[in-house]
Amino acid sequence: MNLKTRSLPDRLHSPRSQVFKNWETLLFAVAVSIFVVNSFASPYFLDAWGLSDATFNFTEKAMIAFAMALLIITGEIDLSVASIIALASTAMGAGLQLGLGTTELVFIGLAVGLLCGAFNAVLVTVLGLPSIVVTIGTMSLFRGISYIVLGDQAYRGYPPDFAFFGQGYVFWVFSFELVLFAVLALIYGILLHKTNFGRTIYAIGNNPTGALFSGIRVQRVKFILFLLTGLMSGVAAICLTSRLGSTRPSIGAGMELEVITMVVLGGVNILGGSGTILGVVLAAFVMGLVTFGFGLLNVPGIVMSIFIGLLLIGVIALPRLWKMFLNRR
Amino acid sequence: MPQQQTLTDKEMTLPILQLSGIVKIFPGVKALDKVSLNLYPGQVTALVGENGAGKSTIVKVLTGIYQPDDGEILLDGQAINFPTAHHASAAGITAIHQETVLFDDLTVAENIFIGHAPRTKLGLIDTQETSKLAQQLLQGIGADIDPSIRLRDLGIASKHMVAIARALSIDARVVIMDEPTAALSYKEIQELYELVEQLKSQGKAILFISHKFDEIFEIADRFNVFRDGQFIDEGKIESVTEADLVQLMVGRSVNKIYPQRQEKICEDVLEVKSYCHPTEFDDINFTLGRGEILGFYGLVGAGRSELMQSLFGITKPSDGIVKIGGEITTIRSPADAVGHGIVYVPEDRGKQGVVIGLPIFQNVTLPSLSQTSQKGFIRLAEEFKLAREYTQRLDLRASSLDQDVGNLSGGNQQKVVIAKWLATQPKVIILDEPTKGIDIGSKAAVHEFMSDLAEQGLSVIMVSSEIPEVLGMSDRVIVMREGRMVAELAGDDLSPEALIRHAAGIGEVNP
Amino acid sequence: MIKRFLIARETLLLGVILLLIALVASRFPGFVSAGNLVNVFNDTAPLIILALGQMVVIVTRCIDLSVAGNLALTGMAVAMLNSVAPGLPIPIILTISILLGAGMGLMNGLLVWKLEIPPIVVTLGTMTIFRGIIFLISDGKWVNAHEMSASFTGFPRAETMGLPVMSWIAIGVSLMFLLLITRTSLGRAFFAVGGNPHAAVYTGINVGKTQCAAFVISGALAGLVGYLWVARYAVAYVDIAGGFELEVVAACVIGGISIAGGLGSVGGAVLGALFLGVVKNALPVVHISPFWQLAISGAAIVIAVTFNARSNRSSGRVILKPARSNS
Amino acid sequence: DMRIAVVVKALGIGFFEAAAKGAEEAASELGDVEIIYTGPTDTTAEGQIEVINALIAQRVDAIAISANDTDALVPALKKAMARGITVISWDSGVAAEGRQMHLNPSSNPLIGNMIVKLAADHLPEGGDVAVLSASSTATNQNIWIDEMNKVVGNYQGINVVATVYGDDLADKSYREANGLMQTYPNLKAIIAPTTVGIVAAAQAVADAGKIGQINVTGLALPSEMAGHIASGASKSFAIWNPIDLGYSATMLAYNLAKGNAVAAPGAKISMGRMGSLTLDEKTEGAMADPFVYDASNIDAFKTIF
Ligand SMILES: Nc1ncnc2c1ncn2[C@@H]1O[C@H](COP(=O)(O)OP(=O)(O)OP(=O)(O)O)[C@@H](O)[C@H]1O
Ligand SMILES: Nc1ncnc2c1ncn2[C@@H]1O[C@H](COP(=O)(O)OP(=O)(O)OP(=O)(O)O)[C@@H](O)[C@H]1O
Ligand SMILES: [Mg+2]
Ligand SMILES: [Mg+2]
Repeated sequence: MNLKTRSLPDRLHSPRSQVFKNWETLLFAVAVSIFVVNSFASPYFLDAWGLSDATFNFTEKAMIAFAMALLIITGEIDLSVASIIALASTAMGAGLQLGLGTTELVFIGLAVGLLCGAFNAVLVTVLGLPSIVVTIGTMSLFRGISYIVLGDQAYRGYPPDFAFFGQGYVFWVFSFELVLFAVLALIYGILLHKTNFGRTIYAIGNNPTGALFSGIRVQRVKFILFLLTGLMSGVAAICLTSRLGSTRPSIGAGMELEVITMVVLGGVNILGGSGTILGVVLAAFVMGLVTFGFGLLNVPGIVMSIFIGLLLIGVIALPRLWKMFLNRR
Repeated sequence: MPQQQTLTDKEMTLPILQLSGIVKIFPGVKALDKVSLNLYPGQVTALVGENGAGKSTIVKVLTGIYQPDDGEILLDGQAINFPTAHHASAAGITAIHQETVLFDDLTVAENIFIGHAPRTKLGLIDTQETSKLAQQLLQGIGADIDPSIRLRDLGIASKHMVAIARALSIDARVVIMDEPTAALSYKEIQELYELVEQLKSQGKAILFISHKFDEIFEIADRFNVFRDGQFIDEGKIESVTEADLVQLMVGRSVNKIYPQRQEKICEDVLEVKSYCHPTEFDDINFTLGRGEILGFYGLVGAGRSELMQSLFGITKPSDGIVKIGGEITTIRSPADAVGHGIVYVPEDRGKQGVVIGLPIFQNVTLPSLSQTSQKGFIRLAEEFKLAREYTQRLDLRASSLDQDVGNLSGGNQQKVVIAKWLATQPKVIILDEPTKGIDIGSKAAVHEFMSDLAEQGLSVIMVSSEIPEVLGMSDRVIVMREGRMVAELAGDDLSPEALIRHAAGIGEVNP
Repeated sequence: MIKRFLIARETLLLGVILLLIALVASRFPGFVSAGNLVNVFNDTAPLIILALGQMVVIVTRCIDLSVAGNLALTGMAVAMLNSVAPGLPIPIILTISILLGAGMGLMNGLLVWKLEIPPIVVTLGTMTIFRGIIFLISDGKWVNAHEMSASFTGFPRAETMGLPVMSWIAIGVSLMFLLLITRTSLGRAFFAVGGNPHAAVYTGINVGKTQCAAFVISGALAGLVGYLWVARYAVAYVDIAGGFELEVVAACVIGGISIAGGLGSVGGAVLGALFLGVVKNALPVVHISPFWQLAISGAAIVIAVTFNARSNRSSGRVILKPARSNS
Repeated sequence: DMRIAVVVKALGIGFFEAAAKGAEEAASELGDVEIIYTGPTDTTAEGQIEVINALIAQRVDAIAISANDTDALVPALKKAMARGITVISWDSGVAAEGRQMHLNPSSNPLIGNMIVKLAADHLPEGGDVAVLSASSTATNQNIWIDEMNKVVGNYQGINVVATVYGDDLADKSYREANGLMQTYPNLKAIIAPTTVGIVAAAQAVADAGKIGQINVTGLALPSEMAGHIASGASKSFAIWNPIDLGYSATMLAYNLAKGNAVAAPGAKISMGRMGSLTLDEKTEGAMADPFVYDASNIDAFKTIF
């Protein structure tokens, strides 16, 4: 056998030298500048408790965004997450009427989240339907069921210890939700970036057929991710219900778009194949800081949403415009 | 070979189209580096070159799909440029592209006339006229296809005929054919030759791109050679031999002798019995020995790829038994197949073979992640080690292991796919058209490697449509036709005539 | 064969709609009175118009989530214009609203075409931006009925030949689309771009430009509906037609327009919209609590997409011929 | 300066814009008060919670809120109170544990009676009437409709046939109104105690050509209904003065935050030019009677609010 021995270098550029080209670096800069601007714009901004309260703006959305990021990286999407919150919350409320305690309620919330995720998963992976359409449908369906169950009623009177999930503090200003957010960020970061499962997610997102032909169980991975997204919606439902102390069918309405905005702003390619958890975390902070900063200045929420909309398009458009500008010269 | 001689030829007419100094740069690749090309009326110019030499790129420059970064295009001596594909066809340049560029959900007639359909007086598309003209065009090239049918419902060969009809629907003076025969069977290739003669007699200039030398010497009048994006030589085909052309293409001479092996086939590794699928294949029976190379021959569309993909767990068979190492096994998914030591190097490299977007090392370790990781957690050092080991064995040409596979040439991508599978230490490797679209140089390397693998005790199934390859490499050959096994040939029975006769289902074949 | 499927699918949808109407009529005969059917159709007209616009966008493998925002912004703009200049004739108002809508569509289109930002991201962004701009220009205030001129509010409801103008507009737009889709090269280009963008380039079709054109069309129709909507309900405020974009997409999906691009028909879009319209209008009549509406349209989408995928599924290649006796 | 936040259900609703005017009026009367007029973009509890969090962080002195949800805001408002902020609700209330007191624009029984009386006054013979409410979650709507149902027996021949929800969306309300006309051919009046609903219902009646046949009434702003009074689709409607309401809420918040009064059952708290408010055992109080508008007086008010 006459094989030449020509060894290839592992990398040409060390990962560290690439840092300045990263989306995350850009986001980090944006987050820092918003932080600085806010501290000058409002005397109330730099306050531990105020900042802690402000984290509630994004913690629940970010929990879902982590799972959603993985799903979007594989090239799928779940628009039904906010409706899963509604259904899970309604189910917990119904459990409450039966006199169940906090542990059982939490279990119900998680179980309903998982079930809804499984429903989406079956339609997408077993029947092979496009996820965007399926979840537009289940988005109406899940919330619709809440409306059928609850109508114009509300469930209230959750047990006092249930309030801990959305209102409790673990340590000083660190709320339970914030701590949970941090833990989940770590878990999802490791899952996506440090495990075989994470690697297969990227492979599927870049080329689903190629991944299948490489012996990856593509449908199984997607199934698990839909389950995870459902589960995280269940977790968010527990936190939100606990924070509101009551359930109405309109709970969390419109949240799916904010979650997706967060994921996309975090640099996850909506067409699949790339993205990081760090990006999503930074995007969560950017959105939280913008909301809170504008709130302190009493700017109407709709003006904030213009800003978020511009940010969403701008962070993608500006680098491209800049490149076009450079090429023209 | 003297270069100037051909250019001063007295019989030479003026070229219709002259390209000179054309440069095309892609990020990181200089695909065309000051190349020139002349096309003459009534003559077929064959453009040859290795994979990635820039042949398809010049076609795309000529048809307005790419804009050259530098250089000049002269049409009848007038400088011209083609900002879009429309401009090129308006200037009388038409092409049958290497890739299928048709629309599955449109009808045949719509496909042929998309972009230049006949109009009514109101400026609306005249649907009746469209299908009438389409019918005429298809009849003109001897294709019996209903123009109102959806393209999706046609077979690959018919689709190709539609692509040809589409090219001819433009009243062109320059016809370009980029590897037109790659997907056609023997009979259709003959028809294509006739068509080329016809176009020649109408005084059209034809650019013909092919990797098959017999073809080139059969129909070309002139040749033009590219190497690594550079123009090497041009001239009359009579003035060169096959060996000369190869020398020009590769820059060295290539040994065309297939590697020799001693046969030392022992126990059966794989056994397939009455294996069926409702629409794709039926009643397949064969065995594969350790260290054996089993060839599968057939015309394009005979169902070989489908059979192999089914063995690999992509599609479910309706019936049949698969025994691996004597044990009955059910393979439900590619993951199962890999687990049982069966791996598949697919025909469609870009779509099924590599995962473009992931770096080389991640592509190589994708099916062996469990080997390189610890309890599901990735260990990069192990990954690089494994990837380095196998890419080195295959002499992969790349800048680093961290490079995106998308930036590699086709041949090198093929090596990544093979490396990926070898790293799983399989028992059986199925190679589907392993050298399709691969240039002579790389081809020989793949052949050599294949026989090395067999020497080392790996069993190889090789699906190929190239007779010399099948004959040169295989210990035994199974011929398929229309989804069924029609012959199993070995030893003295193996001859080109026998292969063609069984594959085409005819009694006698005129060589 | 596929063509036959498409026809079959539309006939089926039509059948379902007729069945639904018959079911309602069996308990409330008033529902099938000519007057009420006209009402239902008229009520669905905006959805039909928007679904047609969305159809061409989806056919080119894009999605336009900003239609409702566009509609609301155009509506507010022309309502404010009308309140300061009540004398402006209706044709001018119509032209302005179409141009304004088309302008917003163009903005989406250019971002998709020139900067190659995924359509879902672009329109997610512009959706909130458009709503925000309404708030900025109106300062959050309403434009009320008495601030609009009689001709402004009267136009969509004026009756001609038994139907209100709004219905006629929906019919007119449908017919124009039929022509656009089947008989113009732009129509062909939409399907080519969605069916195989790669191949489209080879046939001289500019993929980005075609997608941009689809966004402009969808935007122009959203603008048109913006005026009709505001005039019909005689009120304009920030939130009008909130969430309507999903209903529009739902109508397309139910009508069998493939989200993967390249497949869809005018009949499908119209019937999809009509299906939702009939459901919406029937619920209050049959005394089903309005709380059921959301779940019903969700279930309809899921069922429709399951069904469409079934009939679309390619069953693999057919290689085997019926076995011959001597082979 | 004392900073009082006036939080509304959503920005951009005429009724609340008018209330904000009243709040500013109170502020200039008091002199040492700064008004922060704010609210979410759409009528959700989540949106209001974000606003409340921002207000807590700014350490405002008082929050006067018209709530989107009785219960969901309680935890956030409790937190505000725990941080020393005076919290009152007005217009649409918060559950008792989430605020110090609640200001009803008018007493609920009065409003319940008023809306059915408006319909009955024009129906001497009696007849079918239907209710078009706002979103199903709007607390005040539900209370008024309950109160109305209690007294409807006092009006001879008036028969409430249905209650439907327009969700405060113009198109949905319009469609629901149409549905009512379809289902109840003998319908004589539509009662919409919501400003979005009444406008849509009046338009639907006008479009159906049933002006004169069906009277649309309920609660509305003169500026929004002027056109429909003129066309006759609505003969009369009622509303309390939102300017007064904003004014009163500000005054109450000011007095509680200043320590001039304590919110306890039976307490009497001054509301400036609006007199004083006596809290009942649920620490609620009513500002004034609703005022009726019809063709005779609408022109005088349509430019004010
Ligand atoms: N769109 C592109 N972007 C980047 N590189 C490209 C692109 N198209 C072609 N190339 C590169 O340009 C070179 C020439 O490619 P081209 O397709 O012209 O080769 P070819 O001679 O047609 O080869 P083959 O025989 O395999 O068809 C190759 O190195 C290829 O990788
Ligand atoms: N009817 C068809 N429609 C679309 N693509 C086709 C069709 N038939 C074949 N192809 C494609 O054309 C290429 C060559 O076809 P095919 O796989 O049939 O050839 P082959 O591999 O030579 O034959 P075999 O089926 O014997 O393996 C493949 O990429 C295949 O996917
Ligand atoms: Mg090529
Ligand atoms: Mg094949």
